[in-house]
Amino acid sequence: MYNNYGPSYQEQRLQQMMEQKQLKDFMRMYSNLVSRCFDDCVSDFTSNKLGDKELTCVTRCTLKNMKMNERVGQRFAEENAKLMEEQAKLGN
Amino acid sequence: MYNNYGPSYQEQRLQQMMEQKQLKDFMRMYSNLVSRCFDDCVSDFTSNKLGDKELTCVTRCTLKNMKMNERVGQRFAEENAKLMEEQAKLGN
Amino acid sequence: MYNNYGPSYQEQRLQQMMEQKQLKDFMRMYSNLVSRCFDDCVSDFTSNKLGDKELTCVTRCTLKNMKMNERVGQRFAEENAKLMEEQAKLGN
Amino acid sequence: GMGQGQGQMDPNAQLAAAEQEMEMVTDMFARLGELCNKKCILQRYSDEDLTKAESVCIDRCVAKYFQVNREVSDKLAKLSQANQ
Amino acid sequence: GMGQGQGQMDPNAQLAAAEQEMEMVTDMFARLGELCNKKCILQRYSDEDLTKAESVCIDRCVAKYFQVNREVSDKLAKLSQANQ
Amino acid sequence: GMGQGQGQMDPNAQLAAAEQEMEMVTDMFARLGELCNKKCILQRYSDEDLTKAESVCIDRCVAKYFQVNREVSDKLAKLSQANQ
Repeated sequence: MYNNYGPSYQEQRLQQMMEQKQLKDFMRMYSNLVSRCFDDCVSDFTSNKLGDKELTCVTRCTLKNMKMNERVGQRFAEENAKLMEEQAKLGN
Repeated sequence: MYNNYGPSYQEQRLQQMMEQKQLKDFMRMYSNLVSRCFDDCVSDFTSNKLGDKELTCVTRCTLKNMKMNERVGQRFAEENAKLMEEQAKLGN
Repeated sequence: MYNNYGPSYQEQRLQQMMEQKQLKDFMRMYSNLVSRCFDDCVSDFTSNKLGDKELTCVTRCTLKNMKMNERVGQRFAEENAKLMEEQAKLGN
Repeated sequence: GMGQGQGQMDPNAQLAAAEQEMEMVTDMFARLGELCNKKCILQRYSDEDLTKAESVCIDRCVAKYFQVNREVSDKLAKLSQANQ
Repeated sequence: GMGQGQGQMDPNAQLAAAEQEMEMVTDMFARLGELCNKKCILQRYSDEDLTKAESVCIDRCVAKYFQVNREVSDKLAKLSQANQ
Repeated sequence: GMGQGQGQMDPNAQLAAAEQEMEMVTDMFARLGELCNKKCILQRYSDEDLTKAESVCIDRCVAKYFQVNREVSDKLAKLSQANQ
Protein backbone atom coordinates (compact mmCIF):
# COMPACT_ATOMS: atom_id res chain seq x y z
CA MET A 1 0.00 0.00 0.00
CA TYR A 2 2.85 2.41 0.73
CA ASN A 3 5.70 3.38 -1.50
CA ASN A 4 8.45 2.65 0.93
CA TYR A 5 11.12 5.00 -0.43
CA GLY A 6 12.22 8.12 1.45
CA PRO A 7 10.19 11.33 1.71
CA SER A 8 7.13 10.32 -0.31
CA TYR A 9 6.50 7.57 2.27
CA GLN A 10 6.12 10.23 4.93
CA GLU A 11 3.98 12.30 2.59
CA GLN A 12 1.64 9.37 1.99
CA ARG A 13 1.31 8.70 5.71
CA LEU A 14 0.64 12.41 6.38
CA GLN A 15 -1.91 12.47 3.56
CA GLN A 16 -3.70 9.44 4.95
CA MET A 17 -3.75 10.96 8.42
CA MET A 18 -5.26 14.18 7.09
CA GLU A 19 -7.93 12.29 5.15
CA GLN A 20 -8.91 10.38 8.28
CA LYS A 21 -8.99 13.64 10.19
CA GLN A 22 -11.23 15.29 7.59
CA LEU A 23 -13.66 12.40 7.80
CA LYS A 24 -13.64 12.58 11.59
CA ASP A 25 -14.22 16.34 11.48
CA PHE A 26 -17.20 15.92 9.15
CA MET A 27 -18.75 13.27 11.37
CA ARG A 28 -18.26 15.47 14.44
CA MET A 29 -19.85 18.47 12.69
CA TYR A 30 -22.80 16.25 11.77
CA SER A 31 -23.21 14.96 15.37
CA ASN A 32 -22.98 18.52 16.67
CA LEU A 33 -25.73 19.70 14.31
CA VAL A 34 -28.04 16.89 15.44
CA SER A 35 -27.54 17.48 19.18
CA ARG A 36 -27.69 21.26 18.91
CA CYS A 37 -30.81 21.33 16.75
CA PHE A 38 -32.49 18.77 18.98
CA ASP A 39 -31.61 20.80 22.05
CA ASP A 40 -32.75 24.09 20.51
CA CYS A 41 -35.89 22.89 18.74
CA VAL A 42 -37.43 20.00 20.69
CA SER A 43 -38.94 20.41 24.16
CA ASP A 44 -42.47 19.09 23.69
CA PHE A 45 -42.94 15.42 24.48
CA THR A 46 -46.72 15.21 24.35
CA SER A 47 -46.12 13.48 21.01
CA ASN A 48 -43.47 11.09 19.71
CA LYS A 49 -43.36 12.69 16.26
CA LEU A 50 -41.81 16.00 15.29
CA GLY A 51 -44.44 18.69 14.64
CA ASP A 52 -44.34 21.29 11.84
CA LYS A 53 -42.91 24.00 14.08
CA GLU A 54 -40.15 21.65 15.18
CA LEU A 55 -39.36 20.58 11.62
CA THR A 56 -39.10 24.20 10.46
CA CYS A 57 -36.86 24.95 13.44
CA VAL A 58 -34.58 21.99 12.67
CA THR A 59 -34.23 23.07 9.02
CA ARG A 60 -33.35 26.66 9.96
CA CYS A 61 -31.04 25.43 12.71
CA THR A 62 -29.15 23.12 10.36
CA LEU A 63 -28.64 25.76 7.69
CA LYS A 64 -27.84 28.60 10.09
CA ASN A 65 -25.32 26.57 12.07
CA MET A 66 -23.62 25.33 8.92
CA LYS A 67 -23.24 28.90 7.70
CA MET A 68 -21.94 29.89 11.11
CA ASN A 69 -19.40 27.06 11.04
CA GLU A 70 -18.29 28.17 7.59
CA ARG A 71 -17.78 31.77 8.63
CA VAL A 72 -16.01 30.79 11.85
CA GLY A 73 -13.76 28.55 9.76
CA GLN A 74 -12.79 31.40 7.43
CA ARG A 75 -12.03 33.83 10.25
CA PHE A 76 -10.21 31.08 12.17
CA ALA A 77 -7.96 30.28 9.22
CA GLU A 78 -7.06 33.97 8.83
CA GLU A 79 -6.33 34.42 12.52
CA ASN A 80 -4.41 31.15 12.69
CA ALA A 81 -2.23 32.24 9.75
CA LYS A 82 -1.52 35.54 11.55
CA LEU A 83 -0.61 33.62 14.72
CA MET A 84 1.82 31.31 12.95
CA GLU A 85 3.45 34.31 11.23
CA GLU A 86 4.00 35.95 14.62
CA GLN A 87 5.45 32.73 16.03
CA ALA A 88 7.78 32.37 13.03
CA LYS A 89 9.13 35.91 13.60
CA LEU A 90 9.79 35.06 17.26
CA GLY A 91 11.69 31.99 16.07
CA ASN A 92 9.20 29.45 17.50
CA MET B 1 -2.74 -15.29 21.76
CA TYR B 2 -4.51 -15.26 18.41
CA ASN B 3 -5.42 -18.15 16.22
CA ASN B 4 -3.83 -16.90 13.07
CA TYR B 5 -5.97 -18.74 10.53
CA GLY B 6 -8.44 -16.92 8.29
CA PRO B 7 -11.83 -15.55 9.44
CA SER B 8 -11.70 -16.60 13.11
CA TYR B 9 -8.64 -14.33 13.51
CA GLN B 10 -10.78 -11.36 12.53
CA GLU B 11 -13.57 -12.60 14.79
CA GLN B 12 -11.19 -12.79 17.74
CA ARG B 13 -9.88 -9.28 17.12
CA LEU B 14 -13.43 -7.94 16.79
CA GLN B 15 -14.45 -9.77 19.97
CA GLN B 16 -11.52 -8.29 21.87
CA MET B 17 -12.33 -4.81 20.58
CA MET B 18 -15.94 -5.14 21.72
CA GLU B 19 -14.89 -6.38 25.17
CA GLN B 20 -12.58 -3.38 25.56
CA LYS B 21 -15.39 -1.11 24.42
CA GLN B 22 -17.84 -2.63 26.93
CA LEU B 23 -15.38 -2.04 29.75
CA LYS B 24 -14.82 1.55 28.58
CA ASP B 25 -18.58 2.13 28.38
CA PHE B 26 -19.07 0.84 31.92
CA MET B 27 -16.32 3.08 33.29
CA ARG B 28 -17.81 6.06 31.47
CA MET B 29 -21.29 5.34 32.84
CA TYR B 30 -19.77 5.14 36.34
CA SER B 31 -17.91 8.46 35.95
CA ASN B 32 -21.07 10.10 34.60
CA LEU B 33 -23.09 8.91 37.62
CA VAL B 34 -20.52 10.34 40.03
CA SER B 35 -20.30 13.77 38.36
CA ARG B 36 -24.05 14.06 37.78
CA CYS B 37 -25.01 13.03 41.32
CA PHE B 38 -22.36 15.32 42.78
CA ASP B 39 -23.61 18.19 40.65
CA ASP B 40 -27.28 17.54 41.47
CA CYS B 41 -26.93 16.73 45.17
CA VAL B 42 -24.02 18.67 46.65
CA SER B 43 -23.99 22.46 46.98
CA ASP B 44 -23.36 22.99 50.68
CA PHE B 45 -19.72 23.40 51.65
CA THR B 46 -20.15 24.44 55.27
CA SER B 47 -19.01 20.89 56.04
CA ASN B 48 -16.52 18.50 54.44
CA LYS B 49 -18.69 15.45 55.00
CA LEU B 50 -21.85 14.46 53.14
CA GLY B 51 -24.99 15.05 55.24
CA ASP B 52 -28.04 12.75 55.42
CA LYS B 53 -30.00 14.75 52.85
CA GLU B 54 -27.09 14.59 50.46
CA LEU B 55 -26.60 10.85 50.96
CA THR B 56 -30.28 10.17 50.29
CA CYS B 57 -30.10 12.34 47.20
CA VAL B 58 -27.02 10.49 45.90
CA THR B 59 -28.71 7.11 46.41
CA ARG B 60 -31.86 8.18 44.58
CA CYS B 61 -29.79 9.86 41.87
CA THR B 62 -27.69 6.76 41.26
CA LEU B 63 -30.67 4.43 41.00
CA LYS B 64 -32.83 6.80 38.98
CA ASN B 65 -30.12 7.58 36.47
CA MET B 66 -29.23 3.92 36.06
CA LYS B 67 -32.86 3.11 35.29
CA MET B 68 -32.98 6.02 32.90
CA ASN B 69 -29.86 4.78 31.12
CA GLU B 70 -31.41 1.34 30.87
CA ARG B 71 -34.63 2.63 29.32
CA VAL B 72 -32.78 4.96 26.94
CA GLY B 73 -30.66 1.97 25.93
CA GLN B 74 -33.71 -0.14 25.09
CA ARG B 75 -35.42 2.59 23.05
CA PHE B 76 -32.10 3.44 21.38
CA ALA B 77 -31.54 -0.16 20.30
CA GLU B 78 -35.04 -0.32 18.81
CA GLU B 79 -34.66 2.97 16.96
CA ASN B 80 -31.16 2.08 15.77
CA ALA B 81 -32.44 -1.23 14.38
CA LYS B 82 -35.18 0.67 12.50
CA LEU B 83 -32.59 3.09 11.14
CA MET B 84 -30.29 0.34 9.87
CA GLU B 85 -33.27 -1.38 8.22
CA GLU B 86 -34.13 1.83 6.38
CA GLN B 87 -30.53 2.27 5.26
CA ALA B 88 -30.40 -1.34 4.05
CA LYS B 89 -33.51 -0.76 1.91
CA LEU B 90 -31.88 2.33 0.39
CA GLY B 91 -28.84 0.21 -0.41
CA ASN B 92 -26.50 1.98 2.05
CA MET C 1 15.86 3.92 21.32
CA TYR C 2 14.87 1.32 23.88
CA ASN C 3 17.10 -0.83 25.98
CA ASN C 4 15.56 -4.12 25.07
CA TYR C 5 16.43 -6.08 28.20
CA GLY C 6 13.80 -7.15 30.74
CA PRO C 7 12.27 -4.81 33.36
CA SER C 8 14.00 -1.56 32.39
CA TYR C 9 12.38 -1.82 28.93
CA GLN C 10 8.97 -1.66 30.58
CA GLU C 11 10.16 1.18 32.79
CA GLN C 12 11.28 3.17 29.77
CA ARG C 13 7.97 2.66 28.00
CA LEU C 14 6.06 3.65 31.15
CA GLN C 15 8.28 6.72 31.56
CA GLN C 16 7.67 7.76 27.96
CA MET C 17 3.92 7.28 28.37
CA MET C 18 3.91 9.45 31.49
CA GLU C 19 5.91 12.19 29.77
CA GLN C 20 3.45 12.23 26.88
CA LYS C 21 0.59 12.34 29.37
CA GLN C 22 2.15 15.29 31.25
CA LEU C 23 2.50 17.22 28.01
CA LYS C 24 -1.10 16.42 27.06
CA ASP C 25 -2.30 17.51 30.53
CA PHE C 26 -0.44 20.83 30.24
CA MET C 27 -1.91 21.52 26.80
CA ARG C 28 -5.40 20.69 28.10
CA MET C 29 -4.98 22.99 31.10
CA TYR C 30 -3.88 25.77 28.73
CA SER C 31 -6.88 25.24 26.41
CA ASN C 32 -9.22 25.21 29.41
CA LEU C 33 -7.82 28.53 30.67
CA VAL C 34 -8.34 30.15 27.28
CA SER C 35 -11.94 28.96 26.85
CA ARG C 36 -12.92 29.68 30.45
CA CYS C 37 -11.41 33.17 30.55
CA PHE C 38 -12.93 33.99 27.17
CA ASP C 39 -16.32 32.76 28.35
CA ASP C 40 -16.12 34.61 31.67
CA CYS C 41 -14.56 37.87 30.46
CA VAL C 42 -15.71 38.59 26.90
CA SER C 43 -19.32 39.38 25.99
CA ASP C 44 -19.02 42.72 24.22
CA PHE C 45 -18.66 42.53 20.46
CA THR C 46 -19.06 46.20 19.59
CA SER C 47 -15.29 46.09 19.05
CA ASN C 48 -12.90 43.49 17.68
CA LYS C 49 -10.17 44.31 20.18
CA LEU C 50 -10.06 43.42 23.88
CA GLY C 51 -10.71 46.46 26.10
CA ASP C 52 -8.93 47.31 29.36
CA LYS C 53 -11.67 45.80 31.53
CA GLU C 54 -11.51 42.59 29.53
CA LEU C 55 -7.70 42.42 29.71
CA THR C 56 -7.76 42.89 33.48
CA CYS C 57 -10.43 40.21 33.75
CA VAL C 58 -8.40 37.77 31.63
CA THR C 59 -5.29 38.34 33.76
CA ARG C 60 -7.17 37.76 37.01
CA CYS C 61 -8.99 34.77 35.51
CA THR C 62 -5.75 33.14 34.37
CA LEU C 63 -4.02 33.54 37.72
CA LYS C 64 -7.04 32.64 39.83
CA ASN C 65 -7.85 29.50 37.85
CA MET C 66 -4.24 28.35 37.89
CA LYS C 67 -4.17 28.70 41.68
CA MET C 68 -7.48 26.87 41.88
CA ASN C 69 -6.11 24.05 39.74
CA GLU C 70 -3.06 23.84 41.96
CA ARG C 71 -5.12 23.60 45.14
CA VAL C 72 -7.53 21.08 43.64
CA GLY C 73 -4.49 19.07 42.56
CA GLN C 74 -3.08 18.95 46.08
CA ARG C 75 -6.37 17.95 47.70
CA PHE C 76 -7.00 15.43 44.92
CA ALA C 77 -3.63 13.78 45.44
CA GLU C 78 -4.30 13.46 49.17
CA GLU C 79 -7.79 12.04 48.68
CA ASN C 80 -6.60 9.70 45.94
CA ALA C 81 -3.86 8.37 48.21
CA LYS C 82 -6.48 7.74 50.92
CA LEU C 83 -8.68 5.93 48.40
CA MET C 84 -5.90 3.64 47.19
CA GLU C 85 -5.00 2.84 50.81
CA GLU C 86 -8.59 1.80 51.49
CA GLN C 87 -8.67 -0.35 48.36
CA ALA C 88 -5.38 -2.00 49.34
CA LYS C 89 -6.83 -2.95 52.74
CA LEU C 90 -9.87 -4.48 51.03
CA GLY C 91 -7.47 -6.47 48.85
CA ASN C 92 -8.37 -4.70 45.59
CA GLY D 1 -4.70 -12.68 7.12
CA MET D 2 -4.68 -10.50 4.07
CA GLY D 3 -5.12 -13.16 1.46
CA GLN D 4 -8.74 -13.87 2.12
CA GLY D 5 -9.97 -13.67 -1.43
CA GLN D 6 -10.51 -11.25 -4.22
CA GLY D 7 -12.34 -7.97 -3.71
CA GLN D 8 -12.15 -8.08 0.08
CA MET D 9 -11.15 -5.10 2.17
CA ASP D 10 -7.89 -5.08 4.11
CA PRO D 11 -8.75 -6.70 7.51
CA ASN D 12 -7.01 -3.90 9.42
CA ALA D 13 -9.09 -1.32 7.59
CA GLN D 14 -12.22 -3.45 8.19
CA LEU D 15 -11.54 -3.45 11.92
CA ALA D 16 -10.81 0.28 11.93
CA ALA D 17 -14.07 1.00 10.09
CA ALA D 18 -16.04 -1.19 12.54
CA GLU D 19 -14.38 0.65 15.43
CA GLN D 20 -15.17 4.05 13.90
CA GLU D 21 -18.83 3.06 13.40
CA MET D 22 -19.13 1.86 17.00
CA GLU D 23 -17.64 5.16 18.21
CA MET D 24 -20.26 7.08 16.22
CA VAL D 25 -23.08 5.05 17.79
CA THR D 26 -21.59 5.49 21.28
CA ASP D 27 -21.25 9.23 20.71
CA MET D 28 -24.86 9.53 19.55
CA PHE D 29 -26.04 7.51 22.56
CA ALA D 30 -24.10 9.74 24.95
CA ARG D 31 -25.47 13.00 23.49
CA LEU D 32 -29.03 11.70 23.29
CA GLY D 33 -28.82 10.37 26.84
CA GLU D 34 -27.55 13.69 28.18
CA LEU D 35 -30.26 15.72 26.42
CA CYS D 36 -33.16 13.40 27.29
CA ASN D 37 -31.94 13.39 30.89
CA LYS D 38 -31.98 17.18 30.89
CA LYS D 39 -35.39 17.47 29.23
CA CYS D 40 -37.21 14.59 31.00
CA ILE D 41 -35.83 14.24 34.54
CA LEU D 42 -37.16 17.44 36.04
CA GLN D 43 -37.22 16.54 39.73
CA ARG D 44 -33.85 15.86 41.29
CA TYR D 45 -34.68 13.61 43.26
CA SER D 46 -37.89 12.85 45.01
CA ASP D 47 -37.75 9.16 44.20
CA GLU D 48 -35.40 6.41 43.06
CA ASP D 49 -37.72 5.05 40.38
CA LEU D 50 -38.69 6.58 37.07
CA THR D 51 -42.18 8.02 37.20
CA LYS D 52 -44.69 7.09 34.51
CA ALA D 53 -44.40 10.58 33.05
CA GLU D 54 -40.60 10.38 32.92
CA SER D 55 -40.73 6.97 31.24
CA VAL D 56 -43.11 8.20 28.52
CA CYS D 57 -40.97 11.34 28.06
CA ILE D 58 -37.84 9.24 27.60
CA ASP D 59 -39.47 7.02 24.97
CA ARG D 60 -40.66 10.01 22.96
CA CYS D 61 -37.39 11.87 23.45
CA VAL D 62 -35.38 9.01 21.94
CA ALA D 63 -37.82 8.73 19.03
CA LYS D 64 -37.64 12.46 18.32
CA TYR D 65 -33.85 12.49 18.51
CA PHE D 66 -33.68 9.89 15.77
CA GLN D 67 -36.11 11.94 13.67
CA VAL D 68 -33.93 15.03 14.05
CA ASN D 69 -31.00 12.81 13.06
CA ARG D 70 -32.80 11.89 9.81
CA GLU D 71 -33.82 15.48 9.08
CA VAL D 72 -30.26 16.76 9.46
CA SER D 73 -28.92 13.85 7.44
CA ASP D 74 -31.38 14.49 4.60
CA LYS D 75 -30.63 18.21 4.61
CA LEU D 76 -26.86 17.60 4.39
CA ALA D 77 -27.40 15.13 1.56
CA LYS D 78 -29.53 17.65 -0.39
CA LEU D 79 -26.92 20.36 0.13
CA SER D 80 -24.06 18.20 -1.12
CA GLN D 81 -26.09 17.20 -4.19
CA ALA D 82 -26.81 20.87 -4.88
CA ASN D 83 -23.05 21.52 -4.76
CA GLN D 84 -22.19 18.93 -7.43
CA GLY E 1 4.17 -12.03 26.08
CA MET E 2 7.84 -11.32 26.46
CA GLY E 3 8.77 -14.36 28.46
CA GLN E 4 9.43 -12.45 31.66
CA GLY E 5 8.54 -15.18 34.06
CA GLN E 6 5.70 -17.38 35.16
CA GLY E 7 2.40 -15.85 36.19
CA GLN E 8 3.25 -12.38 34.85
CA MET E 9 0.88 -10.39 32.70
CA ASP E 10 1.72 -9.64 29.10
CA PRO E 11 3.80 -6.41 29.22
CA ASN E 12 1.73 -4.80 26.47
CA ALA E 13 -1.45 -5.51 28.41
CA GLN E 14 0.24 -4.22 31.58
CA LEU E 15 1.07 -0.95 29.86
CA ALA E 16 -2.44 -0.67 28.40
CA ALA E 17 -3.98 -1.26 31.84
CA ALA E 18 -1.70 1.37 33.42
CA GLU E 19 -2.66 3.81 30.65
CA GLN E 20 -6.38 3.08 31.14
CA GLU E 21 -6.08 3.66 34.90
CA MET E 22 -4.28 6.99 34.38
CA GLU E 23 -7.00 8.07 31.96
CA MET E 24 -9.66 7.30 34.59
CA VAL E 25 -7.84 9.39 37.19
CA THR E 26 -7.36 12.25 34.72
CA ASP E 27 -11.04 12.10 33.77
CA MET E 28 -12.11 12.21 37.42
CA PHE E 29 -9.77 15.15 38.06
CA ALA E 30 -11.17 17.06 35.10
CA ARG E 31 -14.82 16.55 36.11
CA LEU E 32 -14.15 17.34 39.78
CA GLY E 33 -12.16 20.44 38.84
CA GLU E 34 -14.93 21.71 36.57
CA LEU E 35 -17.66 21.20 39.18
CA CYS E 36 -15.71 22.64 42.12
CA ASN E 37 -14.82 25.63 39.95
CA LYS E 38 -18.50 26.15 39.19
CA LYS E 39 -19.62 25.71 42.80
CA CYS E 40 -16.81 27.57 44.59
CA ILE E 41 -15.56 30.41 42.36
CA LEU E 42 -18.59 32.65 42.49
CA GLN E 43 -17.04 36.02 41.68
CA ARG E 44 -15.55 36.30 38.19
CA TYR E 45 -13.11 38.16 38.87
CA SER E 46 -12.55 40.72 41.55
CA ASP E 47 -9.10 39.41 42.44
CA GLU E 48 -6.28 37.23 41.13
CA ASP E 49 -5.83 35.27 44.36
CA LEU E 50 -8.10 32.68 45.89
CA THR E 51 -10.03 34.10 48.83
CA LYS E 52 -10.03 32.27 52.14
CA ALA E 53 -13.64 31.24 51.56
CA GLU E 54 -12.87 29.91 48.09
CA SER E 55 -9.91 27.90 49.41
CA VAL E 56 -12.00 26.29 52.14
CA CYS E 57 -14.78 25.58 49.63
CA ILE E 58 -12.34 23.88 47.27
CA ASP E 59 -10.95 21.63 50.01
CA ARG E 60 -14.41 20.53 51.09
CA CYS E 61 -15.61 20.19 47.51
CA VAL E 62 -12.82 17.74 46.66
CA ALA E 63 -13.46 15.76 49.85
CA LYS E 64 -17.20 15.53 49.11
CA TYR E 65 -16.59 14.51 45.48
CA PHE E 66 -14.56 11.52 46.67
CA GLN E 67 -17.32 10.60 49.12
CA VAL E 68 -19.90 10.66 46.34
CA ASN E 69 -17.48 8.52 44.34
CA ARG E 70 -17.48 5.92 47.16
CA GLU E 71 -21.26 6.04 47.57
CA VAL E 72 -21.89 5.41 43.88
CA SER E 73 -19.23 2.71 43.80
CA ASP E 74 -20.78 0.92 46.82
CA LYS E 75 -24.27 1.17 45.32
CA LEU E 76 -23.12 -0.32 42.00
CA ALA E 77 -21.32 -3.13 43.84
CA LYS E 78 -24.49 -3.94 45.87
CA LEU E 79 -26.61 -3.95 42.71
CA SER E 80 -24.30 -6.32 40.87
CA GLN E 81 -24.23 -8.68 43.88
CA ALA E 82 -28.03 -8.59 43.98
CA ASN E 83 -28.03 -9.61 40.30
CA GLN E 84 -25.92 -12.75 40.83
CA GLY F 1 15.47 7.84 12.38
CA MET F 2 14.79 5.77 9.33
CA GLY F 3 17.95 6.74 7.49
CA GLN F 4 16.65 9.92 5.91
CA GLY F 5 19.64 12.07 6.65
CA GLN F 6 21.59 13.47 9.52
CA GLY F 7 19.97 15.55 12.22
CA GLN F 8 16.41 14.61 11.23
CA MET F 9 13.71 13.59 13.70
CA ASP F 10 12.42 10.03 13.79
CA PRO F 11 9.61 9.94 11.14
CA ASN F 12 7.20 8.24 13.52
CA ALA F 13 7.78 10.99 16.08
CA GLN F 14 7.41 13.61 13.33
CA LEU F 15 4.04 12.18 12.37
CA ALA F 16 2.94 11.96 16.02
CA ALA F 17 3.93 15.60 16.57
CA ALA F 18 2.03 16.73 13.46
CA GLU F 19 -1.00 14.76 14.64
CA GLN F 20 -0.78 16.31 18.13
CA GLU F 21 -0.58 19.82 16.65
CA MET F 22 -3.61 19.20 14.43
CA GLU F 23 -5.54 17.95 17.45
CA MET F 24 -4.71 21.16 19.33
CA VAL F 25 -5.97 23.30 16.43
CA THR F 26 -9.13 21.19 16.10
CA ASP F 27 -9.75 21.48 19.84
CA MET F 28 -9.32 25.25 19.78
CA PHE F 29 -11.68 25.49 16.79
CA ALA F 30 -14.32 23.42 18.57
CA ARG F 31 -14.20 25.47 21.78
CA LEU F 32 -14.18 28.80 19.95
CA GLY F 33 -17.03 27.67 17.71
CA GLU F 34 -19.13 26.62 20.69
CA LEU F 35 -18.56 29.87 22.58
CA CYS F 36 -19.09 32.20 19.61
CA ASN F 37 -22.27 30.27 18.78
CA LYS F 38 -23.49 30.81 22.34
CA LYS F 39 -22.56 34.49 22.43
CA CYS F 40 -23.58 35.51 18.89
CA ILE F 41 -26.55 33.39 17.78
CA LEU F 42 -29.19 34.79 20.10
CA GLN F 43 -32.35 33.97 18.17
CA ARG F 44 -33.06 30.26 17.72
CA TYR F 45 -34.33 30.35 14.89
CA SER F 46 -36.24 33.03 13.06
CA ASP F 47 -34.25 32.57 9.86
CA GLU F 48 -31.94 30.17 8.07
CA ASP F 49 -29.36 32.80 7.11
CA LEU F 50 -26.91 34.64 9.33
CA THR F 51 -28.03 38.18 9.98
CA LYS F 52 -25.63 41.06 9.40
CA ALA F 53 -25.33 41.53 13.17
CA GLU F 54 -24.55 37.84 13.73
CA SER F 55 -21.91 37.88 11.00
CA VAL F 56 -20.14 40.90 12.50
CA CYS F 57 -20.37 39.34 15.96
CA ILE F 58 -18.78 36.11 14.73
CA ASP F 59 -15.88 37.95 13.09
CA ARG F 60 -15.15 39.93 16.24
CA CYS F 61 -15.68 36.90 18.47
CA VAL F 62 -13.03 34.89 16.62
CA ALA F 63 -10.61 37.83 16.73
CA LYS F 64 -11.11 38.29 20.47
CA TYR F 65 -10.71 34.57 21.15
CA PHE F 66 -7.28 34.63 19.55
CA GLN F 67 -6.37 37.70 21.62
CA VAL F 68 -7.36 35.90 24.81
CA ASN F 69 -5.27 32.98 23.57
CA ARG F 70 -2.23 35.29 23.30
CA GLU F 71 -2.85 36.90 26.70
CA VAL F 72 -3.06 33.54 28.47
CA SER F 73 -0.03 32.28 26.58
CA ASP F 74 2.04 35.36 27.54
CA LYS F 75 0.95 35.10 31.16
CA LEU F 76 1.95 31.42 31.37
CA ALA F 77 5.30 32.21 29.76
CA LYS F 78 5.97 35.02 32.29
CA LEU F 79 5.04 32.73 35.18
CA SER F 80 7.35 29.93 34.08
CA GLN F 81 10.24 32.42 33.63
CA ALA F 82 9.56 33.74 37.16
CA ASN F 83 9.83 30.16 38.42
CA GLN F 84 13.29 29.57 36.96
